[in-house]
Amino acid sequence: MTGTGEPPAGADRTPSGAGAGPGADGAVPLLETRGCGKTFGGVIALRDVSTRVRAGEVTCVLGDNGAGKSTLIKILAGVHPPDSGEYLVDGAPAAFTSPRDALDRGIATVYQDLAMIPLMSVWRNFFLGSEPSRGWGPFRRFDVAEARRTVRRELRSMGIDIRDVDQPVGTLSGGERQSVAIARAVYFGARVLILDEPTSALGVKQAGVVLRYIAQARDRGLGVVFITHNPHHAYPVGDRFLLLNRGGSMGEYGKAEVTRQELISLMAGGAELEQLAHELSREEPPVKP
Amino acid sequence: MTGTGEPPAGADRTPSGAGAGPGADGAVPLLETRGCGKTFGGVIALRDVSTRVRAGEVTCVLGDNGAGKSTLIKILAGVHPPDSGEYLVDGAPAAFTSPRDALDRGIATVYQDLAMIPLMSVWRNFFLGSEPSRGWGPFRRFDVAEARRTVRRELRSMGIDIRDVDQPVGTLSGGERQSVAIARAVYFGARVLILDEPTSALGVKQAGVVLRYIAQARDRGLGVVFITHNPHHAYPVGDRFLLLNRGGSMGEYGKAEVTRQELISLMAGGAELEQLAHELSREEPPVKP
Amino acid sequence: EGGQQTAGATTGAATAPAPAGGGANFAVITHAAAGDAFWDVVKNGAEAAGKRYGVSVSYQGDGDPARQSQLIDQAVSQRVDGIVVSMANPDALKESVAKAVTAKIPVITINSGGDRSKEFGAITHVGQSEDVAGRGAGEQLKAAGVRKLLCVIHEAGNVGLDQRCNGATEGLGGGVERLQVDVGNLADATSKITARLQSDTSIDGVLTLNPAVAVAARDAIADAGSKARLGTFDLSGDVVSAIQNDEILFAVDQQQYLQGWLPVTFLTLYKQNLNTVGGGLPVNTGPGFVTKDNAEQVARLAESGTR
Amino acid sequence: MTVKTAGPGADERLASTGLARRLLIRPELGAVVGAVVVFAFFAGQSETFRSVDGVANWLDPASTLGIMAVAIALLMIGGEFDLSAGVLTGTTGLITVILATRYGFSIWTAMLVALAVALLVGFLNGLIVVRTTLPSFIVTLGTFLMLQGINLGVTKALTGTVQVSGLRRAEGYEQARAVLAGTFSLGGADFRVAILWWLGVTALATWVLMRTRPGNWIFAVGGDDRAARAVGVPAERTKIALFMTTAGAAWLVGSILALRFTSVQANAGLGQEFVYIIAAVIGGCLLTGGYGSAIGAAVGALIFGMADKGIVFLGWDADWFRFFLGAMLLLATLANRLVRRYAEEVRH
Amino acid sequence: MTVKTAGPGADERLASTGLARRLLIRPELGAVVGAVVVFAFFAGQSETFRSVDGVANWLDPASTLGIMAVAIALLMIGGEFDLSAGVLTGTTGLITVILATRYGFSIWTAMLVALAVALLVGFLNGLIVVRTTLPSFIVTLGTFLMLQGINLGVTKALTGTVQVSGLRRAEGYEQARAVLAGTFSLGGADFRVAILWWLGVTALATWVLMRTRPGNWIFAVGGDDRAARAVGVPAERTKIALFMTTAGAAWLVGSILALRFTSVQANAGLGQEFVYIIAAVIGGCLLTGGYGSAIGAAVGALIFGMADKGIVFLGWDADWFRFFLGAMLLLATLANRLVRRYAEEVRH
Ligand SMILES: Nc1ncnc2c1ncn2[C@@H]1O[C@H](COP(=O)(O)OP(=O)(O)OP(=O)(O)O)[C@@H](O)[C@H]1O
Ligand SMILES: Nc1ncnc2c1ncn2[C@@H]1O[C@H](COP(=O)(O)OP(=O)(O)OP(=O)(O)O)[C@@H](O)[C@H]1O
Ligand SMILES: [Mg+2]
Ligand SMILES: [Mg+2]
Repeated sequence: MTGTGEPPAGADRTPSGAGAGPGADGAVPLLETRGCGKTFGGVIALRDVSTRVRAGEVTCVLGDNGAGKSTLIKILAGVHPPDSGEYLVDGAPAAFTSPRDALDRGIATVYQDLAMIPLMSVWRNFFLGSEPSRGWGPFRRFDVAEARRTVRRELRSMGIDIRDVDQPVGTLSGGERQSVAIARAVYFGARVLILDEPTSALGVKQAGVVLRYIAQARDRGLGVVFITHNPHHAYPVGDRFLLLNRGGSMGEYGKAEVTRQELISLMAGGAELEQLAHELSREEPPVKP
Repeated sequence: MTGTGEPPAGADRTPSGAGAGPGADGAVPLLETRGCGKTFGGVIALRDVSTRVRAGEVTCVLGDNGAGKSTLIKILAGVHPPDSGEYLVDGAPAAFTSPRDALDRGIATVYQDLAMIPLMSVWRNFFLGSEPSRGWGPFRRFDVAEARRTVRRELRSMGIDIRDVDQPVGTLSGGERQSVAIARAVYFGARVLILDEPTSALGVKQAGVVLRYIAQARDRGLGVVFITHNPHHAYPVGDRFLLLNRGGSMGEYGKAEVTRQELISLMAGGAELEQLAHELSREEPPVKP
Repeated sequence: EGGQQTAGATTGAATAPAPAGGGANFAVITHAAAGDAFWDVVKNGAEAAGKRYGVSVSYQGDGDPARQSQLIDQAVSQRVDGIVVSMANPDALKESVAKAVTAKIPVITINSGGDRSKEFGAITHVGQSEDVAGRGAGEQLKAAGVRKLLCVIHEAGNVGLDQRCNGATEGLGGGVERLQVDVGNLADATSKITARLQSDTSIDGVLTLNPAVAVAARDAIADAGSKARLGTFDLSGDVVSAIQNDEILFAVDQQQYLQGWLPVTFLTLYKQNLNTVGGGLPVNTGPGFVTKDNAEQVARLAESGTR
Repeated sequence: MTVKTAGPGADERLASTGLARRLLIRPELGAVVGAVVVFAFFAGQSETFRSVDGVANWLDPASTLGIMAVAIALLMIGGEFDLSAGVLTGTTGLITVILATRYGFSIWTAMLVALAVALLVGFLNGLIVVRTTLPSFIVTLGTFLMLQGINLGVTKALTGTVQVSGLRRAEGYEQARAVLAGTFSLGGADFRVAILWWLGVTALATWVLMRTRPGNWIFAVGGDDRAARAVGVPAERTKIALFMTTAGAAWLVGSILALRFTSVQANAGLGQEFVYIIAAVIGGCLLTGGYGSAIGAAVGALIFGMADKGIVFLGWDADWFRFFLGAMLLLATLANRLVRRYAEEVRH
Repeated sequence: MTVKTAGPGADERLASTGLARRLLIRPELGAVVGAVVVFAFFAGQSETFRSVDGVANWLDPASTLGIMAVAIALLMIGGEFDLSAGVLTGTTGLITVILATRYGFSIWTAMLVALAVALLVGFLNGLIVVRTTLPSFIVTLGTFLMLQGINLGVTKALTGTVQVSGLRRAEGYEQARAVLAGTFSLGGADFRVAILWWLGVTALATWVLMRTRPGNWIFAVGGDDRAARAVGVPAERTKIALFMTTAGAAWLVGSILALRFTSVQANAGLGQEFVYIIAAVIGGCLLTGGYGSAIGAAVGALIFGMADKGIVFLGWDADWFRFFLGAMLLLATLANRLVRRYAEEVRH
């Protein structure tokens, strides 16, 4: 399948046509990839993937480990330029040379592995790259008091009660660190919110908060890209499901086209898990129901 | 509650007494903490936690983000010495000065944040610290061929098909990296297996494999400590559930004492999640059942 | 780029109309790195002589005896027509010099190592050793009434500088203290000398071994309000004007320009005519002293890098 | 026992720590302790060392070193090195003196030209580092060697010697000297104005680092370059600006020294590049980047200056000078470390 | 389109890459390209440079530098620096010469004592680094300064000069010289045996690094010290052993030089410490640790040796020597980098 230069290839390829998904109203999609691919040396991480991110819609990217989800995300966020295929923002080819360009177009991202600067404090990390300023001319300065207040407020509203916003991020627990990254993206995400496994290290409560954030962002008209391995997280908020496998696309489904059970089994062996539960506990069936 | 020197404090504190849990047969527990605590500068990460890890049992440590789970794990694994309280291995006080000591006692650990050396290849990372050797005297050498073979086999049996075991770990996807760490611990874990959120970055299939590994290890008579935020992962394999909150213990439950639903709600608002699912999708109810 | 140009310039000198030298190739290899104020004058002398006689002179230097000996080896493999070498560490150079002599390349030693020169097979030696110069400086200071002297070493462990201080000790007859400073950081050198003068007020003389340090020492003496007399090795424009202003007593002048000029002259003569000057006896270039009496004449020459 | 949920009110997860302990965690305060130890050691043994005159004396070299150490500290926090900074002080001095004495420029114009050249060198250093992604250690080593050659080659070509002097006669000399290389009286001793420049540079650098956006970026690019870029930090611009700042500091120091000694040698500044790094590291900067402080670097320069001069004040054998200096530095950093270890616990 | 599941057989996720490309990814092969470029440059312009005599000539300094560069490379891969290594070559040489000439030791005993002292210094360096967790840059800087003072102070105290000589007369001299500082003929030119030692050390280091357990540990402690400890790597022992290895190499080089020149100056080896690091970095070692190769460091020493001597062979003006050296190093590392960039893509 040749990607470059072709008209939206995804349209006749995905089970749900381009205009058929929920929330699709014929408007220009916020983001669109056409046959995008990415190679690292001899490793083909992504091959010929086409998809669209629309305003007011949550696109879930699902797939096995190493399927290329993070690579796709990084193309969308301007970290990697695609090696082949086209990437369009608001219908026009985007030539992002750095994530700054993407941020300037209102695209905020939570990366899976490019997270935080461990030696910097929580509040410095939160505002990194978008520091609130006060004063004028050469006396413009980082508004530290405001920054601290904001961080504390945003984290608390995620259910994370940080002791000390001056603590270096490197000493936070895994989930606390991830929460800071999410709070930051949500705070700065203007038009598109890209979340790469945001809930992986989160507690049940915090994960719930993140899902609610995603729904709120969608309702405010943002386009959301959401990656997760947890079908219980993907199904409630997702509008469209892009499935990747070994670097290639396995199709895109609208919510109307799949049930939760189908989704789970599409995510490589969810049914297996049910059976597994049986298998695991067969020695000692739970005493109470 | 003073921890140090007291007889097993957990016994009269946890809803299930020390000897009441499943698999408890009066034998000396493999690992035991008595009122352990850990402080980092001004931060109290863990306070007065007592628990036991028995052979053939899976102890799940549950709790919110920042509750102190990883800190407890690191005490068990010999990374941190406890600041207060006692830590016993096979009933005798353990004075681990380094994780090496713990490894030598057959305790293998998957850490949440002390994972891999990014610039080193997969096979070098896998065998780091326990390299298979060949030859004698000054000609003893790292058996590279054997190492590569083993790594490829172990990873494939986890459902991870690595392209090239010479690839630096830093270029693997998040889940692939985690899989290498788990495969390593399972391969080297002789008596106790400690897993700190092993399934967080894993795909559905791989997570299932890990759960099966845990069950197998338990059946082989190993003691397993398992941390997760996913009640669907914790319930099927866990025998005992230690709940932490804000650095302190909230009690320990045997499987017989809780139902899945209770467990979910114990894990801070699982019920909420169900309600959340409703809330999130209220605008467009799934078309199919 | 730049490399080609400079290389061109050097070859230009070599291929200039050669009335006498006939395009011979001489290597001057000293124990000081390029840029050292003293040795730069030697270099100027050698190059001027080269131009004069129409021979090509390449100057190299390195303070590390091992690397200096490698430079000699290189000159030998390039089959130069003569080698000029300063032997601060004769033992270390013995083998390399022997190699040159075996290859029938005439060798002239300069500056230091005069006592071993003949033994190694050099055709002659030009200049005199550092301790002779040091002794002269010590005697001058003694004549000026100095009882306790501070000898400022600007490169720790350098043999030549150590010999100068040793000579000064002999000349003065005792009472010499040493101080280590870094020639790359004059502000630091100034305050170190000040510190020493402040904490030991019995010091009434300072001997520096480098003109830039001499200027620093002059400032330091003023800063510390000390009455110490100052002598130095080697010249610079600043040193000469300080001598004229009575701030510096004298500068030891080995006339090192000759240590560059003469050996090239001798080698040219040897090559054309098999002349050896003085039958192999050392040719002395100094010691001379620049004092207030002759400072004026020397000033202009020092500015242009020949004194 | 009942399951206890966390109460609202005060945070039970914080142990109470004294103010002193919390202050000591800051990187610069560790260095301050080192400085106090060194001062106490020498002041206890040498009266001149603790006299106003003595203080003026050892503050003098600390000031020029301190200006450079602060600039280098910013650069190191930003994750890069500059080995060419020492030689660049010589280059700028040579340019100023040669232009002012041989080509009739006024001091101020000559200094302006020197500044332009310095900034260009800094810009090129930065540009090469960010474009080629070669380690700055290697790139600035190249610049270091090349500048060294240029200093010597050009000076010799233009003047025939390896040392240019006579700045005293140049137009505007007295003015420029008063501003950059003069002295001021305090308590009966003459202090160098360079000390004020040092304080000024340190204060400015601290303000930039702690209270401005570029300061935040400096920590970020040094801490994790890729992560910083990913959140939109202009890493390339930040790094180039840091190299140019260092070059600007080198120009300042070069001018101060040239005005003070009115002559410059072609090998001036050689070997100082590591002294700057040493001062920054003593002051608590990490060699790997992302951590440190400007005040710390200034204090590091002070420690180095005191140890360096103190040994001379005590009149210890010059042959053993380096030995004492080494021992002193080791003890000062060790004191610093012990203090911080007492005050904090790092995750390990 | 139907959903396609991955077939068994060959891995469709791998693009085919040529053998050349795959070889070029190795750190040392990038450096080899740099070496070829530098060689071609000089050999094309100077006949002597490419003659057997010339080769023997520039291999000579490369060999001693190479031995040290390889040891330093191991240390740098292990995440540490040693600034005292250069001065330590002088210390060992001084001990050997002083003991053999002033105290009547045979050469071999004198060398053994020197080795013991060197290993002790290395051990102390390592011990202080791992115990205090101070950066090794600062610790070995302290040792560097202290050794410098000791070299000078002790030599002057024992012999009254800063230069000891006369090793030629010591017992066992001829033997020892033949083994360590002799020559062998090849193609009509005399090559130094140090070249063989260099090859031997490089081969040994490569074997240790690539094929033994300690090699794995070296990469690990340099890549991530905490993670390495967490999986049970004996990080402290590994680091101490690395410092001792460097000290051992310094002893070897110090002995080679002492036997060859039969005299040692008190400031011998000073300033070389950075040349070692430079050679290792040119050869592809990361300053931050965890990456590099022994062969690369050896080739880095070769590049440095060729550039250093090649400029002299071309007869370029000594005043500009540093300029050409700097330009040459920059070009060599750039060639290296371009080659590797062509061959690989790093995650960025
Ligand atoms: N070195 C340290 N310095 C300061 N605080 C620390 C350090 N290590 C951990 N903490 C704090 O201790 C608390 C417990 O951390 P821990 O990593 O044990 O949490 P956790 O239960 O594993 O959380 P998560 O589920 O998010 O992984 C956190 O609030 C963290 O900020
Ligand atoms: N810089 C790189 N160099 C080489 N291979 C790479 C690089 N980055 C990614 N890869 C490879 O590309 C493949 C896709 O990686 P990616 O991170 O996109 O997977 P993913 O779908 O996000 O997986 P996970 O669910 O485990 O996070 C992986 O097999 C990985 O090994
Ligand atoms: Mg991923
Ligand atoms: Mg954790």
